Amino acid sequence: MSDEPEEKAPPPPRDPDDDALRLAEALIFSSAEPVSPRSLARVLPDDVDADAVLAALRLRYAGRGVELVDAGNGVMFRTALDLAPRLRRVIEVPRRLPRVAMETLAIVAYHQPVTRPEIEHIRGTALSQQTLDLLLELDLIAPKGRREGPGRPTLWGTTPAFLAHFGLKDLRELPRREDLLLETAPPKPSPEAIPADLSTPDAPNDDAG
Amino acid sequence: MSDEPEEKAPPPPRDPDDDALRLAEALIFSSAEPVSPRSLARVLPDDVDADAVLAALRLRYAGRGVELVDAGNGVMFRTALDLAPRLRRVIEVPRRLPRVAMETLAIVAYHQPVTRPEIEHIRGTALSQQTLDLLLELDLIAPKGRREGPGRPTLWGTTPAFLAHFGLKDLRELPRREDLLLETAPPKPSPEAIPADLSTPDAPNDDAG
Amino acid sequence: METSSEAAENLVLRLEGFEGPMDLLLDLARAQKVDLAKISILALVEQFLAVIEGARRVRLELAADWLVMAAWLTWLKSRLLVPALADDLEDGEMAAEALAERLREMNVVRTLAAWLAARPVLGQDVFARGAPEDHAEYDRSRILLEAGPFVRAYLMAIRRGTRSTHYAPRPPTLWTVQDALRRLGELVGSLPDWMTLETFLPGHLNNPTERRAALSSTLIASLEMARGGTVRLRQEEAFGPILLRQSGDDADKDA
Repeated sequence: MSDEPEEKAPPPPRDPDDDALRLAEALIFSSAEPVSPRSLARVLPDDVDADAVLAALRLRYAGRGVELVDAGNGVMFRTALDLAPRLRRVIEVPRRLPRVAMETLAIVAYHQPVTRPEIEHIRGTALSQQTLDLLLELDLIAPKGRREGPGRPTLWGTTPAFLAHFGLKDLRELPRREDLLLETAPPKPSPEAIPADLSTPDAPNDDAG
Repeated sequence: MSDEPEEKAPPPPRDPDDDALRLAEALIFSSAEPVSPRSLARVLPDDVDADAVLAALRLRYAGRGVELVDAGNGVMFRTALDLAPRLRRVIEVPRRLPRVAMETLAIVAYHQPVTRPEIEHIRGTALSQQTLDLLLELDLIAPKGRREGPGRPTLWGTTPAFLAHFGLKDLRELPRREDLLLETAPPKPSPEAIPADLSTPDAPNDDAG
Repeated sequence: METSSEAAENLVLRLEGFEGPMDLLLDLARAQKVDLAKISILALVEQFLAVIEGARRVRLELAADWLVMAAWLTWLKSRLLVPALADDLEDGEMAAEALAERLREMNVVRTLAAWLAARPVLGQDVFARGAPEDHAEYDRSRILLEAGPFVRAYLMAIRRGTRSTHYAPRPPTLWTVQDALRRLGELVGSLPDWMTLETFLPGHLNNPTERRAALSSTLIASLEMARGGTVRLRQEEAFGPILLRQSGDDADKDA
């Protein structure tokens, strides 16, 4: 294995050599967060194609204890899924997100940008401070400006960390709402979509405020 | 790959197989602390020797972008030494001078050579050694001999580095005092006489650190 | 349905894994397996209340939510079962439909939540680098010097300097009685004859105000000394010059 990059003339994109692989490996391995193609390209020699390097690296790590996966707008190394039960024996694992938090997250994911009253309306119950704190602390949701209108409520959306957390490349990888609606076998002819405002003015449970 | 340790009779230590290597790789990768052979042994099947696994893993990563190195009484992954400089990204975060230092520097620039008591007199307050040290350390001011007289106080002046900061060739390129202090006559500066952009004597010191 | 005994720690009621009014309602509505608009709201409410009664350990805010839901259901029931007016019936149907929609939406949300939870979750099922290395090097050595702040700083320093002298207590330029007493004491012995008060004023007074103040101080001082017998005073006529001399042996007393 040569440590030195070839310092010659050739300008056509090279096949990733070992040096490029080592560099990419080192950069991605040393980061706990996804590494964007841009950061990768910055450390690679100009004539090396970052995608080719990633493909080669992915192959090299396939089936290993640590694998290269897509996450958000980049790639990261993660331990292989099948090792989880044994790793959990020694790695301290935080508790899974409570159901309330998961549901809130799901609502934000589908309806973003969304206000707190809207979240509460959909779940039919108040959003607890605890849940909000938890999601914020884990950097799964973040404020995304304010809605123009009375009170200018804060809008919430998911973060890049949300994608990495669930191993998603993109929000479009989420199942389509329409498919889920069909799946749940509506009790009545299904409306096109749930209106944003299901106002039932007299309903005493309009506790969204 | 079997998740369960073999619960049979034959206890002679096996050679580390790929499963053990994967597990060790994943554990060391995901651990925040160096992993000792003992803690590795806790997740390995009983008949697998942790030291042998580590030796095999070290070999597997030799010459790669990431290497297994000793740390404390365990091992950890670390970027290969030859790659670290190439991954290094220097991020410049220039500091602003604290307000006091800026004022002192300005006085030295306009009144040099000047003694410390004179600076204090002009600023109307005492000058801390800390401020003087900071300017000296940054090579913005330097001693320029001593004034002949009682106590022979040190005279201070600006340095070439000071000029370089402002991209000046010469002290004469500094804005003229007369252009700053339009009413050079005695005290009572009338704010109207100062160009709008300079006349904020009481404004919050936005140039402070 | 059962309440989990381990719920004590976080006071979450677990009904076969469900929590909260919408979940519960969803579950109940499902159990009915019919269109919500057509199901017996009464039966739904009764099941609902039974669940609440059965739940010994309900988090307070959860119970409050449920109460609200129960109230709504009761209202729904009343509208559907006792339609006094056609409008009311319509209201009731609309409310039932709105409820059905919310339940559907909730079901979507729960399905997505389950879908997310089933994915390999970072930090739970798969793990990232535990000891990341930071290759960034922060260079804070450089100093940001800008002409604007530099010039502003100078002006500010100069202003503050002049302002502080402006506010400094002024040196007392007024000739005090103490001063006059001292001066008279020094001079009186050396003067042989009557002298006007003005003679005893200090020489450096050029401002009329200061001069008048010094004169009155000297007058007071001279009166004080006359009372003590050190000097004698004399004035020939009203508003005339006041004369002063050391008290001597000759006893012309016409002060």
